[in-house]
Amino acid sequence: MIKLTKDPIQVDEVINSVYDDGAGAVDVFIGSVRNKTEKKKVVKLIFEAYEKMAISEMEKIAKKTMEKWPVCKLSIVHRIGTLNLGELPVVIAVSTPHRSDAFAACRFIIDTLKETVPIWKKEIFEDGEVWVAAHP
Amino acid sequence: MIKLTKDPIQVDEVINSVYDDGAGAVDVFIGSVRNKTEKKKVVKLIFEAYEKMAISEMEKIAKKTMEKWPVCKLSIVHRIGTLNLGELPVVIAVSTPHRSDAFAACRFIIDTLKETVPIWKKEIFEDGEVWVAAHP
Amino acid sequence: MELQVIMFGIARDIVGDSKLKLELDEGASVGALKKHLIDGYPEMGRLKSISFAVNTEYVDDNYQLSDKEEIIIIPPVSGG
Amino acid sequence: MELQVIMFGIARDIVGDSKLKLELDEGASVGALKKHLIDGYPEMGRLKSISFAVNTEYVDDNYQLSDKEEIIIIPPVSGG
Repeated sequence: MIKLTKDPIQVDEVINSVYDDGAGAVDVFIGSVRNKTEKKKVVKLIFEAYEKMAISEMEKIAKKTMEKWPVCKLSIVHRIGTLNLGELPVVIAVSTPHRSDAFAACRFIIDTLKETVPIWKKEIFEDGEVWVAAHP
Repeated sequence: MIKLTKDPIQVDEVINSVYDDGAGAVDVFIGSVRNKTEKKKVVKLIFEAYEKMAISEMEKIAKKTMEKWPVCKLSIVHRIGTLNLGELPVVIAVSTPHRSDAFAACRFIIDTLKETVPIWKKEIFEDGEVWVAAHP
Repeated sequence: MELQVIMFGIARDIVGDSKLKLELDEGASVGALKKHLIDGYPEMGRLKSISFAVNTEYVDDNYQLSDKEEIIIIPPVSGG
Repeated sequence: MELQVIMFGIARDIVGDSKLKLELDEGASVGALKKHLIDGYPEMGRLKSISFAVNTEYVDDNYQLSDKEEIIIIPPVSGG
């Protein structure tokens, strides 16, 4: 399952999508909205995506992950729109026969997603806002 | 949440127990019963524990994990009794401010659990059974 | 040729619109487009990076642009 | 002194019971108990390891046993 969604991500649905008879391990990464970024209080976040390219880049990551590790199944779901404190921007789940591959593959997916997928995050503070990572 | 349970593990309950306002990342490890071990078909698994020591060893792992990484919350739940194909022996969830700590801490917990916690797994095949890892 | 580029995130905020029309030489490269943008909007030059995509694929500075393709400006991404 | 040890997993299967009573010298060490067990049950010697716990804590070979404590034989663990 690879998708962008405007609705809250259903974590159990993402996890259920990767269970597999041949899998002994599932690793799940969940991003959540923290209340602070370097001491400034975050009120909410806005995620926007260049949607069709974001999906195509997530599919490329999935393909590359399956080339590098013996993955049974994997899912990547990213939220877009406005998120409040505690809500979940991203949920990734990977099932593999053995656990070390599940950890490595899941870590690779989130690291690569943050580098290549055209999604942008704006943090809204009580006294301003900032596009995350835009400046050096 | 640190516990042993004879009932199926509720994954969402374990994950919900570690959400935290200060956490930007949650890593979840789920063990599941595979259909094969080195080409032999597994029919079911039986887990038994020296329960009070298993709990105390899991608490030691939790303590050590919190000393090594900036953990917000963590949970370790292990199933005991008879498990069928696809059921879940163990679910571990860790929340941290940043993702690399969540992955490292979760990995440490499952690796250490497999070394120190007095829980034993017997694999039941169609034509026999074996205590896992008992012999060199 | 007249190109129309589409912008997201901070690039859109800098330009003040999600679409921008501009005039470049026939067969101009992505590098030339980047220079043109930074000349027109110096704030673009202060971003950590500016990437470009054509038809949903990243393209590098040597890529030759055409007015028939969809050109996207991609400021530093920050998903996850 | 007479000790009672409690066994789990394959150790229980080897002995055929979850409890075993045995006679050791007063103040005998865990190492002496291990030798006694392997002498009585050679299959114990073929396990990857045998550990011991007293009052829910792992103890090493030098630990001096007492008949007042709960002694557990821990064959190789395989949780997870």
